[in-house]
Amino acid sequence: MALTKEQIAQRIARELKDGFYVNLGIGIPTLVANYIPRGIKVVLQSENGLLGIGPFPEQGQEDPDLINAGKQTITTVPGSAFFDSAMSFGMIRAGKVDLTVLGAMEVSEKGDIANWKIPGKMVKGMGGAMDLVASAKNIIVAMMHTNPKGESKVLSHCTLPLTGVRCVKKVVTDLAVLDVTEAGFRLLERAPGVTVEEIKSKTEGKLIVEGDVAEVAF
Amino acid sequence: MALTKEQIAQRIARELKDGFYVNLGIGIPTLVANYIPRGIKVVLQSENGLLGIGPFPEQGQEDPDLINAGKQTITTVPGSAFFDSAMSFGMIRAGKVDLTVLGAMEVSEKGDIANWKIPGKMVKGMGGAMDLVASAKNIIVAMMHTNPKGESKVLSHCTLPLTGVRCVKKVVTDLAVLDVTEAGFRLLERAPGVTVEEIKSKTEGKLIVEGDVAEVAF
Amino acid sequence: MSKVVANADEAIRNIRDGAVLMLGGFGLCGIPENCISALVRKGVKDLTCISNNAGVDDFGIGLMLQKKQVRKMISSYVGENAEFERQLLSGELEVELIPQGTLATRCLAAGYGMPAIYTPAGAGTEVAEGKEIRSFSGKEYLLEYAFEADYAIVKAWKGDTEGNLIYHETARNFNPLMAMAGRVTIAEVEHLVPAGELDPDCIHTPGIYIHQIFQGASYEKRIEQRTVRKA
Amino acid sequence: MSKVVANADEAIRNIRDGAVLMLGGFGLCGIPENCISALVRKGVKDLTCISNNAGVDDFGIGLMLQKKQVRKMISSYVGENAEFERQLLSGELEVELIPQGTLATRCLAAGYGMPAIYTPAGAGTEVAEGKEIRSFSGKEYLLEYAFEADYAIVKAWKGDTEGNLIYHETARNFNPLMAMAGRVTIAEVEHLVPAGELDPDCIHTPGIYIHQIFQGASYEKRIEQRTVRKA
Repeated sequence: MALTKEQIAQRIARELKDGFYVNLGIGIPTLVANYIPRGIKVVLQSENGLLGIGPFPEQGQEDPDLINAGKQTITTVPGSAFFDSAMSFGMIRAGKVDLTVLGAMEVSEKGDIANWKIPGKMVKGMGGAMDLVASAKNIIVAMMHTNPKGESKVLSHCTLPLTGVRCVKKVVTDLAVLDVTEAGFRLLERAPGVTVEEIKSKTEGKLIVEGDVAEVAF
Repeated sequence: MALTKEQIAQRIARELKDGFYVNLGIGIPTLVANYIPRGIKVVLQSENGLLGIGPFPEQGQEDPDLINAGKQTITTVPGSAFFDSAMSFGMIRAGKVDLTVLGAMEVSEKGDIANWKIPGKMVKGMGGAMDLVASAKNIIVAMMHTNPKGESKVLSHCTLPLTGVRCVKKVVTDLAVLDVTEAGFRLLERAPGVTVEEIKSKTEGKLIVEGDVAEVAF
Repeated sequence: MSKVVANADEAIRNIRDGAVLMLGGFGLCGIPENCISALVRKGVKDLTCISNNAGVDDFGIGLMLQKKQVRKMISSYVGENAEFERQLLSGELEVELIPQGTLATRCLAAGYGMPAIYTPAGAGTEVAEGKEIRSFSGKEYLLEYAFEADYAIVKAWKGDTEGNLIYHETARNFNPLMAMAGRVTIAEVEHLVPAGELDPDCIHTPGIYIHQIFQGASYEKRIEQRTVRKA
Repeated sequence: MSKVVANADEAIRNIRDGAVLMLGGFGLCGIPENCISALVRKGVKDLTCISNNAGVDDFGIGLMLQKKQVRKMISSYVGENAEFERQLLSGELEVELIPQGTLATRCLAAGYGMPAIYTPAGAGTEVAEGKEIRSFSGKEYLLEYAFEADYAIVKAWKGDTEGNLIYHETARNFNPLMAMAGRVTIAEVEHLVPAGELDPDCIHTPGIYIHQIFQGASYEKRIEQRTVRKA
């Protein structure tokens, strides 16, 4: 059984450590906030100028001045702070954000990432993604292992225009948990019931399999 | 009669225009604040992080958290704002401060200024002077025309280590008001009773005298 | 010399065709609504707009796009705007896409008198093409130049008659940066108060950066993605 | 994982001989008094101190100079300190003088992840010697590098348990810049409050930059140049 989007988020949430400052991208990454392990404290950064994102507001409590980077209405937690966009990307560039979770269209075995542009399609822009991938010290990509056509998104080289080079540290897909190493993608865990063979067949980039590969346990 | 320090300040104050943001250095420049012409409004900047310097506090009202760049206790005026040192020099570099008034040891006919270091003496540092002279769009120097030995401080070339190059626009001394032009120092006004000949004899740099030179009137 | 003007129309009266404008806001959050309406009324054309986003079809900069007042957008993200897409594909509109942090820092550079800054954003990507690249400690950075804008138009929560500004929550975003970066900066505020009423320790934009200020007639503050908790 | 520590001694316990420290403050205004006292008690030596000034003989960094704990000062102005002058002339102490705006901006660069910045300060003077010079629009600028400091030690007025800081009046000065620039940043505050008590719109230094925080036992806040109005 491939992991659901919720399960991908849940698996990524296990990478969080107490005291981490974390930036979660739009899509699956946003769901990670729902699975922060008990007993640890994590502060969520929104690159439009907030540390301390809280849950979505209750109906009727939406505040137009308070949104996340996906333009969704949000709330804050006690101890939050607002700042401008230069300081926001300043703290990202300076490596103060411990972990960034992003979606991607393609990831290469060198850790390159492509997630902003498809030639021939209307290009909406990179937003803050290029700043995040160029600066974050620890980047985890959350995505499907293949595209809707069934083609691998886990590649030897990205075919789409790059967002950043040699920056992705880990990839969590619906099929597998992969470390990006000097030698290629190292298979850490597989989705329950998904075989190593299936992962191999759907991974175009170099896949390193050592010993038994455990299933992701929930 | 040579101008007193108070009169130098009073003369410089006439250069102020309504709405100006002004940075006043330590010494004679500080006195300029006492002569702001009626009917115009000027906001004083302190490079340690304040716009809107007020008068010195009344006895017993000194606030250790509220000082000017000379470390003197001060007050604020209504509408003041505090900020950090990067923004303070940022607004100076960006040309947002309309006028800077500084003391100097030497000024050259090219507009170079030396006011921070005397070889052989303990060097205390340039503080913010190099930033101010490199950035301010309009710099007026307030100083004595000669040093205590009677030597001219209004020179063809500075002999002391420079603080900045080609930056001074006007010099007001105890003897004269001088514009710094492409061709040299142009004598604009002379202190009451001081002859053009005396100013010439005490000006080592090129002095341009055109027509009658009026006395500074008070 | 007062910085206070009566309304948006008076504030933008000197803006001419072909001007380079910066407009604060992120999405529809913290955008200078009143000035945008006034620019639409004035009909000034051929504008270059530096703004993180381009509004939606019927709000924000989208209103200026509808009237074909914009020649070029400089933004980090321009999604969710059908008229924008139409003009872009037809060649009526030019777009320059810039990483969001680079956009912010090029404003900061202008406001702080730094001619250019180094950022790693875009190194190794097509954003780096034609740009000066330099390594510091083994990492590649791009040289990015300070913006030059004729006008910055920003929106704050509170302002005083000296031009001091305080923003509210994430409506701050690019506003304080653009406020510093315009040759002339126009601020519209929800609440304009006399000098002395704002806490000088809490000013986000000191008045020295602001040339004209007015209290906006009204604020719609439209929400782009209304999202609520599951009951 | 709490950032709150009991006192100055605990906050500075990991600082070793030879460390590079940044210390906030302008003159004696906004200096981390409690941490300086603790550093004197600890007797840590061979320090490089990046601080706008060097205190006076019997207060501020002057106390560390008395104990010969400082090997090098990086400052913009070091006047009014006889022991400082003695050590400098005897060669015991090294001094690097930097324009004040350059000092501030090199801190900002570190906090904002910019490896270097361009500033016109010092162009054409001996400060430019050995530095890379570059012209932008016909004006000369020096390339100045971001500081690298092991610890930044700052003093704020109020802080919360998340490390968020608010400074008071001109005691702000270099503190927020250095707070961003240390590999580890220690903040001492006059008032430490629970998270949620500070207005999130009024935070000067977000807690992400702060690693340890404590409420100082007492503050002398000495005045260097007491100046009053003529009666």
